Amino acid sequence: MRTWAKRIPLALLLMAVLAGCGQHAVMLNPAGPVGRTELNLMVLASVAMAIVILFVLVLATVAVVRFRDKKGNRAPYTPQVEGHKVLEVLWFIIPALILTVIAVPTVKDTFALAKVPAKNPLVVDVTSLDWKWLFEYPGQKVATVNHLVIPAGQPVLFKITSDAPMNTFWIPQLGGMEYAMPGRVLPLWLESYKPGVYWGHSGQFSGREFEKMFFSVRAVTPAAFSSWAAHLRKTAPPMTVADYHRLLQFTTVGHLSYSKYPAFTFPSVTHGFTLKGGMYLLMHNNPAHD
Amino acid sequence: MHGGDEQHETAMEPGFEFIRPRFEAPKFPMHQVWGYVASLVLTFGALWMTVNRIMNPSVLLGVVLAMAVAQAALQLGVFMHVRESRGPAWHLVPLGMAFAIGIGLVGMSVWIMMFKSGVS
Amino acid sequence: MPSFVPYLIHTLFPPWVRRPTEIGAEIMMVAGGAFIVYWLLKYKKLQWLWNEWLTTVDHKKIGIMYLVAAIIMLARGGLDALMLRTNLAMPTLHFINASEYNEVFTTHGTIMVFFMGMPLIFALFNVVVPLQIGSRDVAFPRLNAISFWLFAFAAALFNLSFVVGGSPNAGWTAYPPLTELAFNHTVGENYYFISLLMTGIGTTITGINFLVTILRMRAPGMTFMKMPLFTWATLNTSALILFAFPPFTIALLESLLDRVAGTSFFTLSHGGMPMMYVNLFWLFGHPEVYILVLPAFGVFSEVVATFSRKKLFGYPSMVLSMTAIMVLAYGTWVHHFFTMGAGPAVNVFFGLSTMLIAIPTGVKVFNWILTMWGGRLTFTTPMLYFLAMIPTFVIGGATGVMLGAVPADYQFHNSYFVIAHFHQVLIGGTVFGLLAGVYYWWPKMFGYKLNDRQGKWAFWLFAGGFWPTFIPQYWLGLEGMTRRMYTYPFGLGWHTLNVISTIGGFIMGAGFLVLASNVLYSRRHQERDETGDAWGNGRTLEWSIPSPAPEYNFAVIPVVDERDWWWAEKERRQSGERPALPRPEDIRPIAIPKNTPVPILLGAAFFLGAFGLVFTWWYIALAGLAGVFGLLIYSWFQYDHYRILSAGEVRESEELLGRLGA
Amino acid sequence: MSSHALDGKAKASHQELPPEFQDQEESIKITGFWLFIVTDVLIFASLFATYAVLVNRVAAGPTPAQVFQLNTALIETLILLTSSFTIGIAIWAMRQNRQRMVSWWLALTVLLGMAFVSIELVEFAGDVAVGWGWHTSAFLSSFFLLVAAHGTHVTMGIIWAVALLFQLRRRGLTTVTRRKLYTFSLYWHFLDIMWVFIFTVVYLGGRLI
Repeated sequence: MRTWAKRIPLALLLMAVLAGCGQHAVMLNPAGPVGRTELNLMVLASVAMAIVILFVLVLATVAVVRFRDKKGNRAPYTPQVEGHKVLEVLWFIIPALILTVIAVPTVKDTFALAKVPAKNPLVVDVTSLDWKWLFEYPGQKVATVNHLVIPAGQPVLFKITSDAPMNTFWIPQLGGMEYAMPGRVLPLWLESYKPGVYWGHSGQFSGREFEKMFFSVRAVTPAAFSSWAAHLRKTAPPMTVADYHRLLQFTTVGHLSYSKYPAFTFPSVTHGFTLKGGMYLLMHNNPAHD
Repeated sequence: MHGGDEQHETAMEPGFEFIRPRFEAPKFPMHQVWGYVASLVLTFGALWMTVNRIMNPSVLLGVVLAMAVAQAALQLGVFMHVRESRGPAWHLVPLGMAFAIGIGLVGMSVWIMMFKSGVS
Repeated sequence: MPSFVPYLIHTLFPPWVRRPTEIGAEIMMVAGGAFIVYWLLKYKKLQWLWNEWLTTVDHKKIGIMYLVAAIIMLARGGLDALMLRTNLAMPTLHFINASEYNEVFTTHGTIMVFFMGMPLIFALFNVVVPLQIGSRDVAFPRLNAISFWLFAFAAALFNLSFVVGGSPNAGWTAYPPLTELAFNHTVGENYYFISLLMTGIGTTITGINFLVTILRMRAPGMTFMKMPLFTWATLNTSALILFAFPPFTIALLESLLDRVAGTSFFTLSHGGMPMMYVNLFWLFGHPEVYILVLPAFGVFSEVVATFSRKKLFGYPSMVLSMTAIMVLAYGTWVHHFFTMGAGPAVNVFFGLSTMLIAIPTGVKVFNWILTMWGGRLTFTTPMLYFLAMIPTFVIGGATGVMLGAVPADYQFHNSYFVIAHFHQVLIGGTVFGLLAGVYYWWPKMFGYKLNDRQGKWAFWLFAGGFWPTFIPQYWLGLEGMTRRMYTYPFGLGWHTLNVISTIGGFIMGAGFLVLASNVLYSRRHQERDETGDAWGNGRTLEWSIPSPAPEYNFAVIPVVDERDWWWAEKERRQSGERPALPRPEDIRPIAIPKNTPVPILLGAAFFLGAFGLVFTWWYIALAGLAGVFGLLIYSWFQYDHYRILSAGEVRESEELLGRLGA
Repeated sequence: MSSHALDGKAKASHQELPPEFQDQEESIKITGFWLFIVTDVLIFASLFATYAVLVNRVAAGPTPAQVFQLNTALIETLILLTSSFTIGIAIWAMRQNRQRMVSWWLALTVLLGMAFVSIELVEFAGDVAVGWGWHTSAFLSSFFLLVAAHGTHVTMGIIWAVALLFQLRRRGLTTVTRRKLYTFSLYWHFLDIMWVFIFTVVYLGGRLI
């Protein structure tokens, strides 16, 4: 499966490029392993589905052409035919087989993508606000708004929450999205193969200026990343509580950078409701919620 | 009926014997008395087990829930004349589905939302 | 001027609704209302309107009222769609601004699902089902009227939001906490929750009504496996309504309480959990998709058999697959929020159940095609809609399977790929199906066919505009365009496809105009159908009675002994095996439900209370509630709901219709 | 009769059915009422789901153990169980055509229902008085909505039963009043079932989690 599954996206890509919009079809040009896995599954599913569609359309066309109510139509007319046992059972079995072809890799990939393939991935705490993205780097102690810098060639774990209505955190060229929800911290890992520049956006409508939820993503070499963080720590201003409250307001802003940030701005417990009474701790320290 | 002509009833269809109607009209409401006593026993039993915590709480929760289901079945069967109908007791089918979907709804909702971080 | 007047004006018409579009709409509404009142008074139609329509409990008339409402709402929702498409035609084109855009896409979705799709299926249920099962009316005729008026007043309330107080603007899914007071302080979301609660009550009652009708009121001899497939579709749809609307009601109620009563189910603060809303919403929302599409499946099954002049292929497997869809529909809702972190186990479970549902759907498509096989096809307008459905619905369904592949859905979620998918299913499946049904049963409702030539024009425009509108949107999804953006920047390469999509949208709009003009034209110029079997090839019971059906439907209720009873009966009558017409002595007195003003008054009282609740004017809300209770108790003490048509009257009427044997 | 072709046995047995089932139309209304109960089952299921998901989200408010008093809940349960029994007897009396007996047992049911609602209101008032209203936390919101939804149903039932008492006085045991009594009894037993689940999940469950 591996080898041919790799060739089909290439063929598709070629078609897309020929069509003239290939460079924009970000989903078909994944720049990281997550997006690649997802694309492979998409291609597999579309090929399987294309077979079904083609079969149905050919069958329907033949039926329509052959059995028109026209004078002199010699095709058989059998008004009393009620069905065909074997065919009817086949209708159930064949789609089930085709779906199995999609289902097996779906299960495998779903479980595979749920694990970060690294012991200590770089962690970025993502908070969606009205209408801006706040990125905090707990390891580097720096924070940015609306622009994200990540090291290329290694998995990055995003921990995503929201201090405003829901959004989804999405960098289409690196891989799929995950919701940013208040009161919950959801994980998502992505990786960029090589240094590069991408864009991200939100997929969940969040109010008037939702369209401004674009953010830029820059993947750089790990060395460049370290020096970027170090540079930020030296030159950028620190984020104060007042700064955070300004970010909470219903505004849009450009790119911002901070050399540190108050710890309470991201919830400390990363999982929610469990049966055993593991209660979710509210963001008690957060004045916005009192 | 109101003078119309449609006092008809579709016949029992094959495959639907399980919803054949049944009526009972005893001279003394013995059913009801026993049902009442049984529901009291179930209620106090569940209460006693909970107050004394006779076993592991999460198992016990399952046990008292099962007792509640038993009591619901008791009420349905004894008090609610659940098998009574003119013609096949059609309502049994959606009623059964409703309890199944209802339990699924509660259970699945808890299952869907009890997650911890999906990434280790 | 009393001091409360400026306050009232400011509350009802706050600054954010004082926009040219809305002021224009207000003027048009006032002018339109004045014209209708003038027309009614001039031609002394008020009495007629009240007696014949507003107080009726006749299922056929209620069906027609649903149809009229649905077509008006289709125009409104379609206009919304064109406004959205215009705004997206070019990057940074500010035809309407962000706030207006948000209101328009919200009302577009809500109206199309709840105030266009639902009434259109109820129109067909009402008109067709009692006739198909050989019944005099639905099980609860007065409740049926109550359902209609709850829907009608809810639709009025929802549309009122556009001119009074501001429309909802959080999408038709209305995810909290965006709908919470802290983030959405206009009354728009109140309108959304309250009008949907109202119409939801009506819908639930309709579901109960048709379920009981089909379970208990079939003609003698009509066993389950002899029921027409549209009736089967109605049975399954009603069951879906029965189980799907309660969670929705609770989701709406809890959201509403968060806004008006200070609870915190889904709020940002106090431990509220927005995801629970999403969960409850899609518990309803996914079955809702099947609620909309199953009736269309039923229509297609009738249409394809009629116009192929052949028995439906694989009736038992059609029934089985439809029932399977009904049951499976409850097990797939999480695929609407795979990306909410429920974990791989949950996602895999719901991903597989989603794929599973494609199997019975595929079975239906194959059976339809094989119904044509060995038939003699005539390409009437309903048949054309059926044929157009095959490619659209199959591609839409196939992309649905792709969305069920969990990791792929992480990319597709909320992108234009999803938009294209569900429009392809909902237009290519539901709307095509319901339009086919409207054309197909139009002679049964009104006694004449819609003009076929104009019908075909409308079809080619509508179905032809459909492809350029939605196929580019798949590619837009692959290019990363997400839904509900009021505009988009240059440089992402999205503009070419958006232009194509917009042009397609306008072609579809033109198709709707032809359809509307066809309705007006046919009323005048189409010839009456005297046979009752307008298409000549009718197979089921409804074609055995005159068009439009008399108020008692069947002079004599037939004993059904065949699946396609009327088809078989026609042959038997031709061969002389059966008498062609009922004998006078077979006709017995018939009980007809009386007209009643209670349903419309109940709807009005609900409307009053709901309006008070929208603005949290508790006294008005309580007044409405008191009205509702008063009417319920009043009607509960009423006993005499039926009038008797004597056998003589029925005979006379049948004689007039030329339907009485010697 | 258009039904001569049908199952003769089923036909004959209609004569032996209780009056509310002998009448085709009234029996259809009973089927309809069962389906209403089906929707109500799912209404309560949704409320239970909300409660189960939100029970631990107490924010700065009280925990379940702090709020619930098992004694009150037990008394409420006993009252409701007894009323379920009394309405059962009323239906039995109805089948025996004993109208006065029906009225008395129905009246007793109403009184028990009123006692239940009063106790519940006192309980609610006590919670609100100490500041535990439904705006305090998601947990309390879901608790109050679930229990109040049941209480509202009981209140509706009381109004319904009182109206039924009037109709019984005026019209006696007719096919229609029998059907109304029968559907009322279904409603009332159903409320009892829902309360059993509330007692188990909320009150007993509150001791266990």
